[in-house]
Formats: sequence, C-alpha cells, structure tokens
Amino acid sequence: MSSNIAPAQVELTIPCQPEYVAVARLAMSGIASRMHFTYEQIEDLRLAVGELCTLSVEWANKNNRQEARIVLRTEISSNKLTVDILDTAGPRHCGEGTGRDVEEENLAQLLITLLVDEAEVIPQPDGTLVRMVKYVGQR
Amino acid sequence: MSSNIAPAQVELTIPCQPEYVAVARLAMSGIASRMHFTYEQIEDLRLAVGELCTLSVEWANKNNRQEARIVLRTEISSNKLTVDILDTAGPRHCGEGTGRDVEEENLAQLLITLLVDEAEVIPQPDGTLVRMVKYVGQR
Amino acid sequence: MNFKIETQTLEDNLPVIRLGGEVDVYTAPQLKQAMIALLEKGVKRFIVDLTNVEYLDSTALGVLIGGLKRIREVGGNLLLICPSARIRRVFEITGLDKVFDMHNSEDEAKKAPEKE
Amino acid sequence: MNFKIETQTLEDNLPVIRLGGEVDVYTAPQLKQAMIALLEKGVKRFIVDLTNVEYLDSTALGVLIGGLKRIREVGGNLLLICPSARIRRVFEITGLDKVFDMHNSEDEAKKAPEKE
Ligand SMILES: Nc1ncnc2c1ncn2[C@@H]1O[C@H](COP(=O)(O)OP(=O)(O)O)[C@@H](O)[C@H]1O
Ligand SMILES: Nc1ncnc2c1ncn2[C@@H]1O[C@H](COP(=O)(O)OP(=O)(O)O)[C@@H](O)[C@H]1O
Repeated sequence: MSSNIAPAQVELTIPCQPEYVAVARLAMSGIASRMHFTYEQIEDLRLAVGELCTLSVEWANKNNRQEARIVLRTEISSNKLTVDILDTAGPRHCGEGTGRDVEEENLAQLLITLLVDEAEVIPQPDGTLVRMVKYVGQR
Repeated sequence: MSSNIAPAQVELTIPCQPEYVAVARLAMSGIASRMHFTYEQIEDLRLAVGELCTLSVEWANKNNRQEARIVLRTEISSNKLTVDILDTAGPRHCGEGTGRDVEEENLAQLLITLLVDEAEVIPQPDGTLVRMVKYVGQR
Repeated sequence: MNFKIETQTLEDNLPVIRLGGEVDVYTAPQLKQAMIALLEKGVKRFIVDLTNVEYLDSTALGVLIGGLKRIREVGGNLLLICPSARIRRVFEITGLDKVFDMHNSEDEAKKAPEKE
Repeated sequence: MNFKIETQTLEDNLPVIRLGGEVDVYTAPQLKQAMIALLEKGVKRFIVDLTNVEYLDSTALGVLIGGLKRIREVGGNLLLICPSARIRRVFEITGLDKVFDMHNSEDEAKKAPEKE
C-alpha cells in the first residue's frame, strides 16, 4: 500500500542498549511498509534489524561502552532498500565472540544471512557498520 | 513493562512528507513503551506526534519545501518524557493558515493541547520546534 | 502503509465505505475521494464503517466533517460505525461524538431513524 | 515493552511457561529465569507456550536451546506450543523445528509421547 516515492532517507539514533532494540525494529517495519514489500519481507527486515542491533548491544556490553549508540539509516529507492546499522560499540576483535552464547551468535548470523539479499560488514574507527540490501520483488 | 532506565535520547529524522508521518508515530509508540505510561498515554503520545508531524508536512507543502525534514527527538527521564519535533518546513506566518481546512487545523491544535501536559512552539531560523512534555503517572 | 478502503452497497441500496488500518494525512485523501464519488452520484445517506480502523487523526476527522456538511446540506446524513473504544475516544475528546451519528454495528446504524 | 510471562502448573502437574509479545534481547532473560526456576525444582518435562508471541529473536532461541539441552541431559524434555506461522518460520529457517518438539496446541503437546 505504497506509491512510487522519491529516494528518501530516514535516520534513527538510539542508545546501544537492550531496551531500545525494539524501537529500531518498529521504525524498520514502518519504513519497509512504505515500499512494495510483502508482509513476510517486512517481517524479515524487522528480524534482521533486530539481530544486528542485538549484536551491537552485545559488543557494547563486552567493550564496556555504556555510552555507545546505534544509528539506523535507511535509503529507499524504487527497487531496493538499503539499511545501514552503524554502532559506536568499539572494535569487534576477530575470532573473538562477545561472550554471548556461541550458538546464539551463530543463529544471529544465520538469520541475517537468510533474511536479506546482501549484508556487508565494514569496520569503523569507533565501531562497526553493517550495510544490508533488500530488493523489492525478490525473496 | 519497563524498568528504571537512565536518561536517554532517541532521535529520528524523516522526510517532511505525508507517507513518513506513520514512521514517526511508530517510533514514538516504541519509545513511550519503554516508560511507565499506560496504554492510553502511549496512544495519546502517538496521536500528538502524528498531529505535530502533519502540521509540519502542511507547512512544508505551503512553503514549497520538498526537501524539508522532521527531526523527532525524545529525552526519557525518570518522571517525564520530553518530545521535540523540529522541522525545516520554513516559517509559519502568524494568523495565516496552511491552506488546510481551518477545522482540521483547529482539531489538530485541540488534540495536541488535550493529549500532552505541556506544548511550546519555538520558531527556528528555518522552521519550527515544538517541545512537548508528558509526565508519568499523570493524565 | 497499513490502510484499506472499500465501498460496498448493502441490499437496501445503502452504500457503506469500509475503512481499515491507519487513516491519516497520507491515506485520508482516499477516503475523501470515496465520499465525493458517493455524493456525486446523489447519494443522500451512507455509512462509514470504522470497525477495523486502528488510527485516525485530525485529517481524517476533517474529511469526515466535510462529508457530513455536504450531505446535510442536501438534507441527507452520514452514519458512523465505531465499536472501537480507542477510535471513539478521538471523537469524544474533540466533542465530535455529538456531531456525528455514531453506532456500534451495521445493524444498529441501519435501524437509526433518518435525520433531517 | 510488549512482553508477558507467566508460569502455571496444569492439572497433571505439568508446568507451562506462557509467553506473550516480544521475546528479544531485552526480555529473553526473564524466560531464562523462569526455565532455571523449573529446572532447579527438578522438573523433567515442561511446556513453553509461544501462542501469543509476536516476535522472537536469536536470543530467545538461544535461551530455549539452553533449556532444552539442560533438560535433555537429565533425560527430560521441553515441549513447544507454536501455532503461529510467523513464529514457526523462525524455527524453520534456522532448522530448529527439527530440534524441538513443536506442537500446535496444549492438548496436542500433552498427548505427545515421552521421549527418551
Ligand atoms: N469539536 C469540533 N471540532 C471541529 N468542528 C466541530 C466540532 N464540533 C462541531 N463542529 C462543527 O459542527 C459541524 C456540525 O454541526 P451540526 O450542528 O451537526 O450541523 P450544522 O453546522 O449544519 O448545524 C461540523 O461540520 C463541524 O464543522
Ligand atoms: N540450526 C541450529 N542452530 C543452532 N543450534 C542447533 C541448530 N540445530 C541444532 N542445534 C543444536 O542441536 C542441539 C539439539 O540437538 P539434539 O539432536 O536434539 O540433541 P543432542 O545434541 O543432545 O543430540 C541443540 O541444543 C543445538 O545446540
């Protein structure tokens, strides 16, 4: 229930804390609803954003960054939605987990891979950027 | 279903266009749910944010500002929620409507007044800031 | 956007506009179009069914008020079906529950006496 | 936050943890506590009812897997009630629908043969 709308950006900044992950998910649902996604694809995006924010929260916790923030940035264009999740949760050391249950971490990775069409991890000076892409009309 | 959480800010930036007002409302619901608000109070905030964003959209339209944006900024503290709605929709000339139906405009004003505890309009160089406050445990 | 609109004509030739989801600044224009379509056909009495509406703002109220005015000008009436307490509250706090003929169900609305 | 948890004991002494709303990184710790409470009482078989769950993430799955492992170590079992297609899908895409005993209703779960 959307129309052909011009490319547009939405940006949301939340504290990198467990209780705010739901805010990011809700915003993601609202944004995705503006596009020609199916109900299931909107659910996928909500879940993927939830998993990515949870990962950020776990790293902020491990790196002891109480002040860390998550920025969710979405760019809508006619055939795809690009979602950036940028955190200031500090470094994610290679091969080192967050101390989180390994299975949970694997499940999170699995879900992200399955739910979006592309996902790229781009380390940042003060945290991590994950860029996801979901195409309209694909599964 | 929330706990005593530290003061925290959430910020959302959306295009000042009709189709994004729902995103602001959803985010507002999510944020308000983090506090000890009743279900009805959360609804009130959602409605108030919807009305304020609609007002911004109407002014952007009247001022021909296709590029205008709305920033929703919330500050949670233990006993109250402060919500800033800042737009870059250009000036709101006194005594002049948006060309919107006068009754609708009056209804919007009435709703905002009734739904939050405080609401202050602070003109900005490039648009308008409205600051609303809602106290926990009050009606 | 979670929004639905559908116009149906009941057996007794009474048109009903059924709305669902969020009726706001983005979607209310579709309600306006649907009401104008009925008014232009010369309809004197119709129902707007808000049963499945989850959210309704001043824009939607304005459109409903506009429709009410136009139909009352020709001696007709517009009936609202609004069983939801959440939506009814928006009418109550704005005093509009006294302006509109509000009913809880289609049956109740159909039995309502024709207003002048 | 839209989340509910409740532990109840059915007539046949079978405990059931009923969840509602969103089970995620913020709320899953409450599920973990509720499961630990049952395990510490020596319970060998219990139900987790996901009927009213609207959202469930990897944290919640991890907590359920942890509970399943602990109860299977003592030769017991954990039964899931999950009639919702939306939630079941999360189990399916992760392959966990084959790991858990999943049922559509409480009746169906109670009739399930005791494993092991
Ligand atoms: N709370 C309100 N907010 C805005 N407009 C209102 C309100 N209450 C009443 N009205 C106005 O009253 C009108 C309906 O009044 P009514 O007495 O039913 O008909 P009439 O104006 O033809 O006498 C509506 O069209 C609307 O313009
Ligand atoms: N998709 C999956 N993601 C993560 N863990 C899984 C998955 N599938 C199976 N597992 C693991 O398998 C375990 C259950 O396996 P199961 O064969 O039922 O018992 P056991 O490991 O005692 O033989 C779970 O505890 C979990 O660790």
